[in-house]
Amino acid sequence: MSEFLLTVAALVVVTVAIGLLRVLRGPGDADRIMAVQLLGTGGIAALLLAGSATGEAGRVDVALILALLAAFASIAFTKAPSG
Amino acid sequence: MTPASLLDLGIGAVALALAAFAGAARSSFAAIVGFVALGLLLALAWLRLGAPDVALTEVAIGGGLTGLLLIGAERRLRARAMAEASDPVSTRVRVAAAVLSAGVAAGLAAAVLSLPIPAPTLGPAALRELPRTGLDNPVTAALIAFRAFDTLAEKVVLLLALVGVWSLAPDREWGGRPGQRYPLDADGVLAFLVRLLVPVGVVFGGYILWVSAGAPGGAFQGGAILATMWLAARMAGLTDAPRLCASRVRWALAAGPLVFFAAGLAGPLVAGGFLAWPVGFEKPVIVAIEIPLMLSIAAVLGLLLAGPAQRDGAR
Amino acid sequence: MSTATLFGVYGAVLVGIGLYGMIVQTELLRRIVAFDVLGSGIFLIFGAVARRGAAGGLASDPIPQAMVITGLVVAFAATGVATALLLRLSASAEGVARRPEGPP
Amino acid sequence: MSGLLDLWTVVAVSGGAFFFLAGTVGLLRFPDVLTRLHALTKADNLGLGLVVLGLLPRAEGLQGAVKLLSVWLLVMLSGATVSQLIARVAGRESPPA
Repeated sequence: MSEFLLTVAALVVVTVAIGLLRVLRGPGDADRIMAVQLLGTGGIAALLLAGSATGEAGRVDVALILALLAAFASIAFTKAPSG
Repeated sequence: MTPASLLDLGIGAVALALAAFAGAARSSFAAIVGFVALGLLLALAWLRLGAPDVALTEVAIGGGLTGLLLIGAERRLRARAMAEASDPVSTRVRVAAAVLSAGVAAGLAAAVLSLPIPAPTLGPAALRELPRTGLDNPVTAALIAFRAFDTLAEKVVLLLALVGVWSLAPDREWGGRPGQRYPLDADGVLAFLVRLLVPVGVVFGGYILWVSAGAPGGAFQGGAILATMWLAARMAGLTDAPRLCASRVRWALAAGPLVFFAAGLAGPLVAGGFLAWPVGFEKPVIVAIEIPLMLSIAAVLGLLLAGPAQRDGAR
Repeated sequence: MSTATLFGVYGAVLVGIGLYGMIVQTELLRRIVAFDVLGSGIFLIFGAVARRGAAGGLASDPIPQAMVITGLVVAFAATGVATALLLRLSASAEGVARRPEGPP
Repeated sequence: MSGLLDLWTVVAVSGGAFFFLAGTVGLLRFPDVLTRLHALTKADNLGLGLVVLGLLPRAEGLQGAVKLLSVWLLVMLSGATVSQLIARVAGRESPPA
């Protein structure tokens, strides 16, 4: 079971990382922010999956902080271009 | 190949790609996006390395607060539309830099590969002394008891950094408010989210400190969360930064280090050494120190993020 | 290769990437970003050392972990000072640019 | 019983991974900002949601389960808001005709 969860975690990380090609291509800042938002959510999923597989303490707390702060990172990005 | 090593390889490959992207991206906005994403990958790496405390700090400070700081700077630079274009580096310098960097990286990698076996460790020593601190999390014990002097000095470093930032204010603005005044979010979407999330964040910051006795967490991570919540409330226009000459600002900054230092000075009287905690009362003393410490850390981090005074100066 | 060694080598490469960026970037903000990448690499090497020191039921040696936590906070403070300096620099450059025949 | 729960975990987690894949493909292949935003929100809400639901049987007690669910709740809440803000940025960059 834990092998399965770790494999899925790796797949999710690589998948959303490929989504970061949007950061390269743009064209606008909106697209770049979307790619980061996707990476944030995918990162949360990978954290939960890998943590559940190996049973590390505090992994859900890391995911919670990430869920809380990723939102504000995206907000800061959306505020950024307007000056 | 096992799934675990597949995950490690995936995390590492993506992290390196992001670091290269942060260096090679055309706009600095994209570079900062890459850096923030790198922070996320590093948090995953820290979990894989069995260090959830560091993963929390990386998420909250390494990627989170640093990303917010860089994004704020980029926005202001862009608003000024200053082309600070200096001449691009010549090819010769690029080649030399590449050779140098590759050499340094190869040297470090060789050092990592030739680390002594068995690895030296302070783990057993930390575990042996752990019961005497009344804590269950050895990382918290290292920060607040075993190496308390480092942590105290670090608080002072943070304050010095803040003094450095503040002293960059123009004379006429000294003691005024830092950063820009954000207008109240017109459509209310952001204000709504902030009203909803800030209480959650405050509770969670306190929780992260409280559980740090036995689980991953601590004053730094909690303080970073509180600082982010303050920034969020300012960005939504719900509150404004205080004047930096206000005495409540100064006390908020100094309270944590002062309590820490006072407790340390009491050490020789009650426990036989500077920064030694009295036997039997370690845990209450540590909690009593960590709560003001977290509030001061939140104030320092939040004000570092806000920058020097730039309006409503005293003169 | 163990997890610890693998991430240690990744850390070494991150240091290389950051160092290269610090030398060849011309925009100052980009140099700050490169500096932070370099720092992340060093912390990751510390993480490898900590992981190798796993003993007595601990997943990782707590002392290097505590040092990295301290280091992350100090790196943030350094970045704060650096960006404040950069913004002040660009503000005064702008002031000079506005007054073409200003003081010498 | 545990076999059934394991099956549930496998099915739900796989479904979540599928939505992440779909969201990424959409983000890369869809022609304009708003359709890409549409793809992203599916990955955010459904992808993570299914992962969380799949991991619920493996949570450490009630507290762990509540924490898992609140991660999802937080992401849904902020995702809804952030997609509004992103759409606003997109509107600024290329105002709708």
